[in-house]
Amino acid sequence: MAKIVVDVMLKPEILDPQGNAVASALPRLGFTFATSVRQGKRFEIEVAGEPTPAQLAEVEKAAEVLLSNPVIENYVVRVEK
Amino acid sequence: MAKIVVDVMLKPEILDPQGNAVASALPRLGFTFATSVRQGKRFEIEVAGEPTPAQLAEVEKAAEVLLSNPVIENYVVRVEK
Amino acid sequence: MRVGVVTFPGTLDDRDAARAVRAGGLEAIELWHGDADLKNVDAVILPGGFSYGDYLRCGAISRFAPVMTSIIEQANKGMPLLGICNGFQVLCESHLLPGALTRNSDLHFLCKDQVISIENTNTPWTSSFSKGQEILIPLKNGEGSFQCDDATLASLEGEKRIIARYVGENPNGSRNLIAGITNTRGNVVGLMPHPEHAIDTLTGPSADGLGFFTSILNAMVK
Amino acid sequence: MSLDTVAQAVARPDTAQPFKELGLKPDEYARIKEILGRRPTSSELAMYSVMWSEHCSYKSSKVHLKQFGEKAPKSDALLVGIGENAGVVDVGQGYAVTFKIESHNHPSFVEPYQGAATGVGGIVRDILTMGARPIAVMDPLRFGPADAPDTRRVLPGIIAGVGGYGNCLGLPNIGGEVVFDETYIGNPLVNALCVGVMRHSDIKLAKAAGAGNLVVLYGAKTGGDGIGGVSVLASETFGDGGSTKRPSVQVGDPFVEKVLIECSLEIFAEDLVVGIQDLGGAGLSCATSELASGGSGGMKVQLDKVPLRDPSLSPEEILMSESQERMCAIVEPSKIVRFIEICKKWDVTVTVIGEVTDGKHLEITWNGELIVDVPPRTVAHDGPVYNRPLAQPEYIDRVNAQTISVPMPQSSAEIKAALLKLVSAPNMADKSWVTAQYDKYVQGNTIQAQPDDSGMVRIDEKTNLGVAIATDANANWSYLNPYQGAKLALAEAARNIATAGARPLAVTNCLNFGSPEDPGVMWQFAESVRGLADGCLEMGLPVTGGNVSFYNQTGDVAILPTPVIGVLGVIDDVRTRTPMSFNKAGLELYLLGTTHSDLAGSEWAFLHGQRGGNSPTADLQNEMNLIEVLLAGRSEKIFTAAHDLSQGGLAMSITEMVLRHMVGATISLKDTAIDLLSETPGRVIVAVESSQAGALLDLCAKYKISLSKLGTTGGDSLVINETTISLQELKTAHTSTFPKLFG
Ligand SMILES: Nc1ncnc2c1ncn2[C@@H]1O[C@H](COP(=O)(O)OP(=O)(O)O)[C@@H](O)[C@H]1O
Ligand SMILES: [Mg+2]
Repeated sequence: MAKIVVDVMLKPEILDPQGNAVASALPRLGFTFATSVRQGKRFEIEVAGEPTPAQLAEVEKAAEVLLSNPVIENYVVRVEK
Repeated sequence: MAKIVVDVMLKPEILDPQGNAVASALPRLGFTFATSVRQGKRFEIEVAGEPTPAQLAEVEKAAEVLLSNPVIENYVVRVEK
Repeated sequence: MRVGVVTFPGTLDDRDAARAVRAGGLEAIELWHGDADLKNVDAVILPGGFSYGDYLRCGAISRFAPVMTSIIEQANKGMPLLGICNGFQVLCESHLLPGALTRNSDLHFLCKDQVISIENTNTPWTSSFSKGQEILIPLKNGEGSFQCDDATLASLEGEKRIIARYVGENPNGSRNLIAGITNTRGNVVGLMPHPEHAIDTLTGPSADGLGFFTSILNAMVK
Repeated sequence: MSLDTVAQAVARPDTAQPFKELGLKPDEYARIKEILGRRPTSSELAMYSVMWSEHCSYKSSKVHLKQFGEKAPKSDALLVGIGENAGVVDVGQGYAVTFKIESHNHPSFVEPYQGAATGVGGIVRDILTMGARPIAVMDPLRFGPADAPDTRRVLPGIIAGVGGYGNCLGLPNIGGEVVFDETYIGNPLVNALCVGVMRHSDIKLAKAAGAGNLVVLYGAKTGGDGIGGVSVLASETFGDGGSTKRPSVQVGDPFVEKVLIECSLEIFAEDLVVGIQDLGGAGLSCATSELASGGSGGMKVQLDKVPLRDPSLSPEEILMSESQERMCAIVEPSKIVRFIEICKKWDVTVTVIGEVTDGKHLEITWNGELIVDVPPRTVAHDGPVYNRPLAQPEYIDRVNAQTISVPMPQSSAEIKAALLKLVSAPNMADKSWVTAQYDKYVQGNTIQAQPDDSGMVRIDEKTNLGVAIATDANANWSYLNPYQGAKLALAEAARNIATAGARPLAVTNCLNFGSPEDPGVMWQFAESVRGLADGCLEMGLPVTGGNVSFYNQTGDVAILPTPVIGVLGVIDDVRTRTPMSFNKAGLELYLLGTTHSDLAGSEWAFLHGQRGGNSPTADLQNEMNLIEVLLAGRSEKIFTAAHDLSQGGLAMSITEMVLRHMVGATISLKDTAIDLLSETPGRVIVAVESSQAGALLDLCAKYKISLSKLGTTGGDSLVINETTISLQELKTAHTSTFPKLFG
């Protein structure tokens, strides 16, 4: 059994109200480390056995058509060790 | 400038309606690779310069008190290369 | 008798909660999130809405507002505190109440008239009801599904801290049909549906919600 | 990297400019040069191109829309008419109400959630800009066939977007429409209406008066949203790769808008602004040029002061950015400190970007260099006006000549089957799946919302004064006869207000059509406007504003002409409204109005793939008489319930009535099929106590409205002559369609 992770983030040029809300909440709590915060989604997908290249290609496709909205989001697929 | 990533996922025992919805949508679209799907959040935090251990400790604290809700969620902090 | 109604940025049902407080025969006092002064109120309501846009998690950011520090302090001393909808979420995020409110199981915002049964009439917010009484009030939220671990659920059940349950089909996936709970002391109540929107039949599905506000009046007169 | 300044425009008059790429015609470009006496700078070109676009200048529609002014009926209620952000009407007791519809069709096709969300956001700002507190929204929507794959992509996102934004603002959604038709595939219509209330004395206008007053930008920071076309200019100015990628869609932040509303209302309450304008289409180009034209014309703006979300934006892009949740106010210097204090309280970004001058030009600088120097009226109001060719399309005669042949149910089994088919059809089915995603309770003043004939909100808790609004469009009728279609939609919206007992007062509209470059479409448009203007004149209702959306077509196929008409009415005491249905047995049911064989454009014909014949002819005098009956019936407490007949005819209306409180009815009809399925306008079902039957008779006689007894209420079925259908079966048929399609 393996875990494939798909990270979906808003494209950099797209307004991210959630990330902004976090960015402005942090300093109010005394956390000053962030110069910017973006918030996205993380999908953890479990597959049976070691993921094959064909399977990864399928995941890529699913990430494009279902897990992300290509109009406003980018995605990255990777296998988690 | 460096990027710190905080991944926040629902604890395994907590119901994840979003992940479930994805898991049941996938086969309808012909994707059969997943045995389970969980959906969580990903925060990308930009900090100025290389993150110091002290800074990372601060991020850990922010992840615990703000970015996640320990009642239902777990988090992982890491520096993205 | 003064009941404070808190406004956070993004709070929506504050005017409605104040109206309901007045309908219950009490004085409503506006409290501002950025002001730690509770203006000598005898009880506080955290109303519904989308405080801070409900970004991150509902109630997560509001919990840190200056007014919350004072409210938490007073609540720990026994002041009656009611969180409705977003207010319930704030109470859970503040750890005044256990558990958490998560996305509705069908992932949609849901606005409907909901029957709930009142299970615990020993709180200052529910004393006007009779045990097991079924009332009809609006439910409206996107994240109203009450979740907690099994141990917490067992103690909520065992200590009779579930103050209201949904009747009929589970509208949002809440564990054990939980619509509202209270803390161990019984002064802090969180409720997902909206009694303040059921104070007359002109604007609400019933006047059943009034009971929460007459309860607090009784509690204070005592 | 070179900045195109006015000095450069003078020094290098022959620089080639990409006016075509920006959508300007050669003669339009020539006119700009003539106005300025030189070539425009790239920033000026950006402003003219966007302000002279169809969307902002109404260049194809202006010559027709004039009729709303020319034919305007005398009305004492109109406080602010067409030309401002939204019209304002007097509803009595010192209250003024403002309302308007706008479209966000194309963006909602590209990105359903954000397109619909920002559509709601935009119209709410228009209402706020008038000085009013927004109190409710509505959303007339059109989609492709319910089972089309693209509808499954688009519809859930649009519904979630309308709800997501409106719910977060705390605005109850009190009505709307969901209609499906083939022609809306690829062209879904997202029209959004907002209504707001204020005291007469609080009305605000978009004008920059008083030299020395400050130009203040507040709200969200400016990003590169929605500047598609102008990137041409940016890349010319900066060279390829110089500017980052610009987003193709705007993303809304309802939380920022909610805060902006509360902040603005606090600013208005302290009377801190001279003039105000929201930033919508064409962003700062529109706001600065409109504000300046509203005053004497003089204004200086330092564009480099605009707070940016994306620091790589060029001045041209900043001028055109359609970033959401921004407002521009004109503030006297003595009031700016307090203005900024209130913004700080609400954590709203605020920046003084310029000042009003006693000159005649709008001058914009970038780091001290003059990049725009124009007479603002030429940008905002003197855009091109087209008298586009129009011609009755060939289809009209052809479809009008068709006779409709649809099954006419006779036997009990046929009648039952027909009824179940009708009430479960996507256009007719229960819309709770949609409306349950909208908050209808917030603000605590909602008296009526879906599924009532109109939305109704209380505006004064002490006196119980209220307003009611309905929106309607019957595109099938407009297709057969756009002139009649517009009148009929007006009549229907007015009737929907009156059934509850509110008096119709004013009209707004959103005219959704195909390409104005198609003479047939232009004819449909012209006929619709003529019909609406004539109808409003006859009914004595002023048009207070509206919106035109052209180019809703895929290839050569235009959408059905869809003029969405909104009517606002007033009711002196919302407690005495007439409800839409009955919850007790033993009442008598009557039909007001006469039924003819009107199946052309009906839902029954649509369900059988037929769209031919002649639309009904609107009889507005009769409609007005009917309205008087409805108003008197309410005030004289004759009615227990009243419900209007429209799409789906009597079959649909009686079904909606019996399902509302699950109290059945027994009715007898003579010409059963026609009586059930015909969609003759001007009809209403009323329920009365038997003791009131005489009064009803007298009332109808007085206003010459024909009346026929349908039957009585009670039981747990709907009985039509010999046909009995249990309410449970009817309900299941009516309510399961949407969950099945989209659940
Ligand atoms: N179909 C119409 N009927 C009447 N008035 C219209 C119509 N379309 C636009 N208008 C009016 O023209 C003016 C400009 O419209 P619009 O550009 O939509 O306003 P805004 O700049 O506030 O978005 C407004 O006063 C609007 O009410
Ligand atoms: Mg406007």
